[in-house]
Amino acid sequence: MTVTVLMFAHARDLAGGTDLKLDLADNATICDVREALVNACPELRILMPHCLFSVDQQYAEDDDRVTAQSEIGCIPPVSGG
Amino acid sequence: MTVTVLMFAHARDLAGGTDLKLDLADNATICDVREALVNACPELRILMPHCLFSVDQQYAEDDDRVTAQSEIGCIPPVSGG
Amino acid sequence: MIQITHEPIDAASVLAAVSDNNAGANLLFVGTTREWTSGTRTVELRYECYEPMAERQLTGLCHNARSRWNLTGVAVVHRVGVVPPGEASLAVAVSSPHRLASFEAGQWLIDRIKQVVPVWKQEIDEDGQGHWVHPVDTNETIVGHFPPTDKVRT
Amino acid sequence: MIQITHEPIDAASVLAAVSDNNAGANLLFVGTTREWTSGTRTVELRYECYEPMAERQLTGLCHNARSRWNLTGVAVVHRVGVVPPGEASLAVAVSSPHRLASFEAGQWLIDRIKQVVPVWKQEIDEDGQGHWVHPVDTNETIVGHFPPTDKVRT
Repeated sequence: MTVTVLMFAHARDLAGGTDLKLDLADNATICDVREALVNACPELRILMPHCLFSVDQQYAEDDDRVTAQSEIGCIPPVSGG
Repeated sequence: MTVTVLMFAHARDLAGGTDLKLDLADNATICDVREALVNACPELRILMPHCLFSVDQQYAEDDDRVTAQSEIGCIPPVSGG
Repeated sequence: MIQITHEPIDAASVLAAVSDNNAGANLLFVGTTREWTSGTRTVELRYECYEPMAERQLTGLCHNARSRWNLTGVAVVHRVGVVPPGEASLAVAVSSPHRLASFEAGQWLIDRIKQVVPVWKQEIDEDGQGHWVHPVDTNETIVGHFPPTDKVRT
Repeated sequence: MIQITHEPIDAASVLAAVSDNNAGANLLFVGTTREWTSGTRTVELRYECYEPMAERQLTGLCHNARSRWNLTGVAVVHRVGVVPPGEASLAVAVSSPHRLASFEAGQWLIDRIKQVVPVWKQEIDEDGQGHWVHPVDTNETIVGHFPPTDKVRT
């Protein structure tokens, strides 16, 4: 399946785009998203362990499943306030 | 000497006046002011241990001296805010 | 800005008074008259004040807070007279580079104001009766103001 | 009132949003852009946001704060885009009958907002260079966001 990952802030700058399309196995998890992102953009390697992911606008765990319909967000360390 | 004590809030209501004149010995202290106030207005007896006194708009200790020129305040428990 | 006023408090102007380009954390506390407390209705509060002494005390407390927490700004306005439910009797604003100092200083200032500044309030109940508010302990005994070592000299 | 805005924040309206006749303690925190931090000048901050998720997170945090501290009101406004020195990026207001709850809830909300809401800022320096702000530990290593048990689900 093809999933789309919304990229933000520092992660978006490193990836060079606001949303990245990734080809993943049908039973892929957030773990697989991390791996595929770093493979697609090696520039993300250092930041990736510090990024969290959201699925449908909620924080997700690394072993949560994603689908082609999921709204996936790559969330680098936040700094609001 | 004659001193004037400014009375506030509950203490003023009990004393029935905003300033009380007291005749005191020339070397009188705040302790003597307390005693003379209660003698002049027995209604103040219960509240008096909970009152502080000011001299010239600063909190005073019980053994601080007062003079005829002192601005003496009888300060019942405060409740601002 | 240190002020005793008989007029309604403009909270925005108290906050504006502590604004500073090197402040990151601006904190404003506004104490208002509660209508209901444990099922009892307060019609209004009536505040009175030993004004010149209250101003000196507030000046001292603001000075101490500013130097202890290295604040970029501090402001206090206390209203006296009648304060109906929902209206402000006290506004305290502080600013500092970081938020921990603002929160600590703000809490300290409000605590100290309530302990040492010569202001008194009466609660007016539904029968129009006024009741002086005294700090009381759990035995309903009036307690003294504060330990002498905590006194503020200005 | 929970809002992400591109416009300057009107702090007075955020405070007004938590006003309640049974509140005695109204607290407003306003986070502003500092011009100077340890001798380095910030020309401006630029905030961006994952807006629908940020709103959901803020809604969840406000709900949790309100029920944990039994607040009478809670309001949060976060500005995004360019925020010049002295201007507000964040306003948080809470109200409750007593001041301890307001101070605790206010500090908790600000801490949590800074930990979990997907908002990011860049510092723009005097050369016009933008630097993403990351929480770092004492070894200048980027640290993770927060422990998973602290996650907010809305």
